[in-house]
Amino acid sequence: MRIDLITSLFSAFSEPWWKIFYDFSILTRGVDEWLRNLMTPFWTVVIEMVIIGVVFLLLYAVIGLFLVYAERKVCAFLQNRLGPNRIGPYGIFQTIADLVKLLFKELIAIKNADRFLFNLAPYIVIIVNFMVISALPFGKGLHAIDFNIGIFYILAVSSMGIIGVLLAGWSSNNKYSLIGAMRSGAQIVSYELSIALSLITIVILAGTMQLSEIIEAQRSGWFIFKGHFSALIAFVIYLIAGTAETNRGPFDMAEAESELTAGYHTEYSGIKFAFFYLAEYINMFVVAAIASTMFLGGWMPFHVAGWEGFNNVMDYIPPFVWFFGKTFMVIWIIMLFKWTFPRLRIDQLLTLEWKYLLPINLVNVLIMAFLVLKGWHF
Amino acid sequence: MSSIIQYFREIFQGIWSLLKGMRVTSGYFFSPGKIVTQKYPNNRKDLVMFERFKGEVIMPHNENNEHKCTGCGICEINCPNGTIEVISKTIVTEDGKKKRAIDKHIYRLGMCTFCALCVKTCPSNALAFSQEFEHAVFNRSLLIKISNKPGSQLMKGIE
Amino acid sequence: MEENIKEIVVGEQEDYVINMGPQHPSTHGVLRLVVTLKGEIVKNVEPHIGYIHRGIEKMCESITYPQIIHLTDRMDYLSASINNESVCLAVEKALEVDIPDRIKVIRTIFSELTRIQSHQLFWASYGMDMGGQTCFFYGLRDRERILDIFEETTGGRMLISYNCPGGLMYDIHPNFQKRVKDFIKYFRKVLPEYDAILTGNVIFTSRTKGIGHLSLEDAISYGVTGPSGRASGFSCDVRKHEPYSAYDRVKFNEVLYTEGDTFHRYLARIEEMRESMNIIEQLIDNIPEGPYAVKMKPIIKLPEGEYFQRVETSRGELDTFVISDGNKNPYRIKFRTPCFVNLGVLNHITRDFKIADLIAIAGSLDLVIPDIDR
Amino acid sequence: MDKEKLAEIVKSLIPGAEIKQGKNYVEVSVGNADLFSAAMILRDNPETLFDFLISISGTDYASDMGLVYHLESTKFRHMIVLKTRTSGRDNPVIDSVCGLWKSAEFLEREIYDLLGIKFNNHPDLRRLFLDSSWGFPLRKDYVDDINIVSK
Repeated sequence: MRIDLITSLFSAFSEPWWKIFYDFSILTRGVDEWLRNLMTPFWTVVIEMVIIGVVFLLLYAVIGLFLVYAERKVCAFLQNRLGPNRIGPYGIFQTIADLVKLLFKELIAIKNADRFLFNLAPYIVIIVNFMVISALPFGKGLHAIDFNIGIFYILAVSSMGIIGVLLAGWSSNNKYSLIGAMRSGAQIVSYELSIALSLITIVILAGTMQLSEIIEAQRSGWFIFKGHFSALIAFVIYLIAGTAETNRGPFDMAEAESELTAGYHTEYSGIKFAFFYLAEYINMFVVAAIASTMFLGGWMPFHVAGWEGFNNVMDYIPPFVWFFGKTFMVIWIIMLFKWTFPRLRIDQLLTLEWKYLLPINLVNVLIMAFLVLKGWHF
Repeated sequence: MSSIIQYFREIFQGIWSLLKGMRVTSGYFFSPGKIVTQKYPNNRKDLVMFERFKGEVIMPHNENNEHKCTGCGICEINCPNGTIEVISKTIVTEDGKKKRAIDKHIYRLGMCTFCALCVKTCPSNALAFSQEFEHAVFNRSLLIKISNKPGSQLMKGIE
Repeated sequence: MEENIKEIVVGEQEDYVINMGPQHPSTHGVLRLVVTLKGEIVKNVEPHIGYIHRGIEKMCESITYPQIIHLTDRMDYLSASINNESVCLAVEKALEVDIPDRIKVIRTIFSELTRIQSHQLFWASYGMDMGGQTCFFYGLRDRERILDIFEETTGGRMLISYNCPGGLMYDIHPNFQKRVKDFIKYFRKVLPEYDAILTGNVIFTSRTKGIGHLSLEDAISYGVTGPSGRASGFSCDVRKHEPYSAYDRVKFNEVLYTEGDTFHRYLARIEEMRESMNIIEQLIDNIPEGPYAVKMKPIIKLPEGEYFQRVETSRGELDTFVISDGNKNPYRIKFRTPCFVNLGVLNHITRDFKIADLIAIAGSLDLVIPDIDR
Repeated sequence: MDKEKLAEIVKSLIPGAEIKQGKNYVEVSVGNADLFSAAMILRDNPETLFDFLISISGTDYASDMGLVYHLESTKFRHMIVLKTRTSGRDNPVIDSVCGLWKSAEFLEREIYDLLGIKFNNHPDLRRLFLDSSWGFPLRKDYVDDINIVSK
């Protein structure tokens, strides 16, 4: 009976196993068919959801831990240091050790804090994070949900994370936290505009909001090349606004270590602090992932029109490698921002948004619309 | 019009200045040879301190377990913090004379500020600085050290 | 502490009072600033100090002059060598000892090296205050080279206690000149990087230019000396006006600006590093031969009277005022420390700026807390 | 300006003062009642113009308290030492010079804290380093069995 099950699973695949690296939908479709043959559609859906949930939990933890490690190593190399080097070869288990430490730490109950909101805040941040990464296309067919309004959904959901930050700042009953949370609120409200507008520039070019179709539209060339300087400007603005959106330096107003000690998460300890910490890094990953999806072709290999041999070679690299490669490229740039620049002041932050980014962005959207109307893009 | 030019010039100058900073930091990122960190406890074996390094005050002894301290107490007087305490005793030399010698030369490392006045003012150069710098101990009483080794004697020819 | 606490509670109901410090990342030590805010606007800053008051002046009254030296190290630990020199000069002035040129030149070189490493640390920590954390590591990386030079000659890294009444504790190490020259060659190459990362950075300039303005009149009236005062155009460099040691034989410019804002206080320090390197370059190749210390009596007793010695530390003017009654220890010794006086101006120049500017302004005054508390 | 000339000018400006040529600087001693007026004259007179108060040092002499003001003129670059003595040491009071030099605010607070000299017209005379449970440590008769250990 059991052997039958496994052979039936394998027989569900119509193509060689290594093909799944290039098109993941072969695997998902196969598993889906296999499950549907075994049980009712309801249970199929339940089991598939559980599998996806577990996979995302794992992915979340792995990406978070890896990014923390990467950030430490990157900043260490920028600063002529070695970075973590004690636990495991090249210190690769350092973040795991830190996680264990944070798990064992005491969760300090703040005396005059609003207990319910105080405990709720980290979960809101984490849940919002999960909702966002579920919509990301990691590779061809490696996609949990492919909304037809994918970008719209991501924008809408990702800005909900600020509720967690505001709650954390408010409920901690700490003056530094409150200032940090208020700053963060002002920051996200204004930078959400820039992110949306710079992505709309690309949506105009792609003609769709569905992430898979946006990537498919970049088969003949990435949007950053196809959309002339207009796409380039949108990319730069997106990078700036995205860095601001994730509360990372030079826009880490909400934390502002040298001013507000730790800002909104001053009073958090142990695993609750780790949630905020992880969420910050996943946010960075999300921002970078969207940047690579919208501007750099997502999982689409680097193609040059007319160079058939070159394009074929590029096709041999699996799509998820392309996706993660591009994403970590963007993450590296964001890290470089953080470790090079001094922090802005809160009013300069808003000036930068309302006086520079927003007007340029609006004009840019018009230019892009004009380019698309005239058909001048590649 | 000029204000518009000014607006764009500001933007480009700003971006240029940011790129200059990023060039420096990314330059260091791609040159791993410039890393200055020392892996401290791992490089203990080949870690050489400078010869004048002020680790702690010691009393050098020669191979016959002899030191140069006459017990005059000048180091004790010169120490600003009361780090050094000289306890002397009277001994009878071979030719029957009574003579002062140290019983204990107590050095309280926890109080020492490494001003080097004791080493500098010692008339018989009995004290010196060692290169030892790993002073951390679990018990404060371990920081009270006795500089002269047990059974040691005054070196011949030093009064 | 009772009365202090009462003071804080008093105030308007809608005032938002926060305590910055004693443990705060950017007060650089145990300085507590009671900041009254309106939104993010600073309405009043009241420094509360004394957390590490050690009573150095009281301690000095019971110890001899050579022993005082190592206590002065611990006032402004970043200009330890210059603090030492101040007491030594006061004692030598009182005893009317002639100091050979060799000692003077070496003292000057050490003072200037101390000044450079102090400004390097300023640059490092100021970058960190502004949020650019990489500055901290670059600054400390370069400072380490000077500390190595110190360590080779004196055996100490930060609190070197190198001067003593009548000269120096030891002669310079044979490698000293070569190492100093190597360092200057290296540092001239690295200093433009400092400018690329911080000085020219558009975020940094927009955060510091026009912030915390201190006018010339206020600078003089508040007695703000050192680079902070010179940024306002207050010509207060003791090295120029009352040269001590070998400063009368070297050519250097007093770094003066007229703007008096945070950016120029920062810039004055960067420029002073260049001037210090010029001074060292003039002296390092012609250190005269001679003894490294004058023979002094074993017990130094100052004749009865009052002695006043001004020196320029890396933060401003340090004055040692000794009242002697003819004994081996001073009857009263008073250190006019630069940071203590500079702190007095903080409330004046931070008012009506934002809380982030408070960090920028307080950082630009380059306060060292042990120097305030003594 | 050399020291003799400065001494003459000061002599003519403050007739009641006792003027002495110190080793490096001119030393002017005034009575404690005249201190503020003497300081104001020294600061405002166009020939002296001592606009920079370098430091104020207080000393406990066994019978009374001494205060020494070191002044410099940023225009002429000459220095002067202004001295005064309080009457008695039980409750010494002296006029504050905060109105003339703003740096005096902190310097006088320090002296009040460590020596117990009170300053009239000081805007904010509170203890600076220590809290009210302490005595005045820089006085010679200060006893502290816990923190001061003598051999």
